[in-house]
Amino acid sequence: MNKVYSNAMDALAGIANGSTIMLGGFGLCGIPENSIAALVKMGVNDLTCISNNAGVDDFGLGLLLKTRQIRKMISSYVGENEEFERQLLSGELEVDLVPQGTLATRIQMAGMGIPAFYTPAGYGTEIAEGKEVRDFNGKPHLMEYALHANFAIVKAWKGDSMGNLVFRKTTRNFSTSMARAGDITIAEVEELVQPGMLDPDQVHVPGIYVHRIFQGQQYEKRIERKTIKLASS
Amino acid sequence: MNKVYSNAMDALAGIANGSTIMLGGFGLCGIPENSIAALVKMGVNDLTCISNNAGVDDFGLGLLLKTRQIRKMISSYVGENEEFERQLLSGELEVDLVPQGTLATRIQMAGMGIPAFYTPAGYGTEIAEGKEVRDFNGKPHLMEYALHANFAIVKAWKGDSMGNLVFRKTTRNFSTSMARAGDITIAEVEELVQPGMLDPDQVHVPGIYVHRIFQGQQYEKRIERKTIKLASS
Amino acid sequence: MALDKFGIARRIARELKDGMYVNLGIGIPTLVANYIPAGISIFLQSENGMLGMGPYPPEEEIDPDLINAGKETVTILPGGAFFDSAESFGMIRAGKVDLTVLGAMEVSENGDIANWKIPGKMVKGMGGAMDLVASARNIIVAMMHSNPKGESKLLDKCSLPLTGVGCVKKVVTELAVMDIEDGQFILRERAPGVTVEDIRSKTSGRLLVPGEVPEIVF
Amino acid sequence: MALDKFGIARRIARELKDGMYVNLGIGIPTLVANYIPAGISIFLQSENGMLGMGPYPPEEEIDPDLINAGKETVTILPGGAFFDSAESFGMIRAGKVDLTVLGAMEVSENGDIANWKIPGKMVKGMGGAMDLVASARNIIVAMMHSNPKGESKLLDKCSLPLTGVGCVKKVVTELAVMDIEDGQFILRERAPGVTVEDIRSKTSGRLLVPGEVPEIVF
Repeated sequence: MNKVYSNAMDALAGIANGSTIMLGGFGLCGIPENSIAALVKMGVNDLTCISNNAGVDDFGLGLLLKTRQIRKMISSYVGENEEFERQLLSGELEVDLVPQGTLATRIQMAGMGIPAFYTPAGYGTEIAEGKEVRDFNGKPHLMEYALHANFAIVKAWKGDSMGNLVFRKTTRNFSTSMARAGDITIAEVEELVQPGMLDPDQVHVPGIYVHRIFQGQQYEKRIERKTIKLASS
Repeated sequence: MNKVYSNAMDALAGIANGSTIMLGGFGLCGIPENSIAALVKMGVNDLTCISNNAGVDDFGLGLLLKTRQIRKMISSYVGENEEFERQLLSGELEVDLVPQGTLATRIQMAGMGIPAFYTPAGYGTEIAEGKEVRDFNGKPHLMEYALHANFAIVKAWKGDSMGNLVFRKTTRNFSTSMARAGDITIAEVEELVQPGMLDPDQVHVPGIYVHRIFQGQQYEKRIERKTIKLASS
Repeated sequence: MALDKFGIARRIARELKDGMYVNLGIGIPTLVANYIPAGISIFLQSENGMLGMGPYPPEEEIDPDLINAGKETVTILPGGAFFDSAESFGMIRAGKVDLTVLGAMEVSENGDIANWKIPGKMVKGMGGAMDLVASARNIIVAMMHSNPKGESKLLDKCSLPLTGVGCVKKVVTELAVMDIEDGQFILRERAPGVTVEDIRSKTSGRLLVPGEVPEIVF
Repeated sequence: MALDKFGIARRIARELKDGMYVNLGIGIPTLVANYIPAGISIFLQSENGMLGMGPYPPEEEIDPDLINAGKETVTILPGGAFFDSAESFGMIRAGKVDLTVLGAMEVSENGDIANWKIPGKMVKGMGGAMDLVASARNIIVAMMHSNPKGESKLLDKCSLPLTGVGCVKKVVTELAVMDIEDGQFILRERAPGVTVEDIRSKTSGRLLVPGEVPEIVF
């Protein structure tokens, strides 16, 4: 049983035109840089991408927008990106906006086998249209469904050859839930280690959820909004 | 703002006759030993205890059964314990048996503000009686409700004065979910440390969920079934 | 004299109490962190997965793996913790966050809020706003009293698509501090030198003025 | 000659494939771990919160913080991971566990299973059994063909309260290996020296015998 792949192209085998793919990251933080580059190289298109954001013009999912490989985005906040806006207005790109907590939880539920649940988010708004409304403890809730994907692609800090993953700081974001929700989950890691080198008490994603893993290269980790404390402040 | 208490009696203040209490642990593994001893000392009764198991005759929740402080148990597996059986048969004790995964998830959902969800566990069994049945992807599911408690009492390995908790090995069990589900959550820890001494990437329960914390004493950590590898095997 | 954005933030900071867990939205709400009263500790929650958010880092400590929900590089304080988005919104939904401060385009007299979409304009999305307003135990809106066209943003009914219904408890603008109770704005405090009439003339929704309304004094 | 409990476990171990994640119930199923075929790796899941469960520890390595779902002291193998019960049943419910082996009091020809309650007797509870049988992708039951009274445990319909419906895919007893398909037991293998007639006479539910039925050879 081998989960280890030598590079992104090999690890992403099977992703095809029309695939639904979850991609971890919040803004540009914790995005699977190597896999996105490989998707561009593979040229697969008509993709449905589930990701909280859509990158910027020349980085992150923006790269796949530029090449028009994405047909539909399922996100909570998009459009830091002119190409995105152009494709949306021209009708080339479809966007399904989901409240961020509902998006995170729908993905989480997919990974725990819960097909549907109730949340108060979005009640009384246009998000509620067509959804079942039900009161619990006197408060109206919407029924929301688990969100699955053919492939989940995440980027972790460290991983071992069993597929166990460890994340660093705010890079966990959607990635840990997505890793559990993919029919096939592909992880790229900054450092691939041997079994036994990760503390079993401190694994963020147990290997059972991860089907393929590879060590990524040359992480740029671009910063979207560099904010610093001035010496005087 | 101070969450740190000097001992179990102080930390458990407010628990009263009739309170509903969640207690972490699986069998005797990871149970809040100091708090259970304090509950015996406090003499509060008519308690509803939510805990996966009910201890053994002279340890764990068995101690509270012996003193007849428990009116109702909500558990998945009980009765390693003669006193328990006697009280159950005599009608002194009420027991609500819940499938273990449903129990864990109902508690988890309480801690994440989801009032109800669907699970396939128990469909077609007597557990399904009176419950809403609904098909998802052609498979029948039961609607289950979040399970809350007035107090959640858990035992962690390490904790800091902000209430952040870290667990060791299989002691996490129900405790991490219960810690999130209590109206008031009380944590006893083997070692209480200063803020900054726990790695923020490796906190199992963030302090926001924990209202009171104290360093426990003299952990016995009794073993329920000691099994060893023989030198020959 | 009307408050500036710093004044609004400073006034809101008075609502903070020792030990509170607080989520601050982008814009004016973020500034609240600069005015935390002396002697109290506040834990800032950032919905991308952090408790105990600290100030911006010095240049040499910038870490691209450590950002806030506004995608800004930040730091974490001792005793903070990282977690994932599902957990983050779990704690929000479960009411563990004591106070949420956020901006708005419109607020109505029954506490409805609109802050994510303007029909006809490019819609970027609601991000975490709908989850926050649906579940936060206490929501304070920080905003200007009027929009750039001079129209009141405190209305009987929101005209823009809603973010949430009946959830806003308090509004602080450059002119006034108002609670929302029983389907009306209740004027609690005036900005220095601003009259009740000024406020009334710029408030479209029902405004209750309960006797004397003190000026905000810093 | 009928198999003993070790033989049943050994036969079931042949169903294991490289890389499988497997949950073994208490009793005979636990013994399966002793017969994992050479050259393949199996990850044992224990529903109290562990992947990569290892063998019992030597006396000096016993750790009360490290037990399995049977409350026995165990070890963890390199590459294993600990997690909480909610996560554990999440992975079970999501079908991430490839194979579940458990004991039963009764199994019916349509795959129903009863293994948690005998009316009139003290009920200890279902533990994780209902969750496991409702969600496991593949369930093998390891049990004796008859109960202590000599009555068949392979029935047209279970008489005891059910644990789950239509979920068992395969049953291995001391006499036979049977698949469950289309509402019947299908005889796949016989224990050494046991005849088809022996098996038929001890099986109450519908039993299909598809031509030649090979003996189990170890």
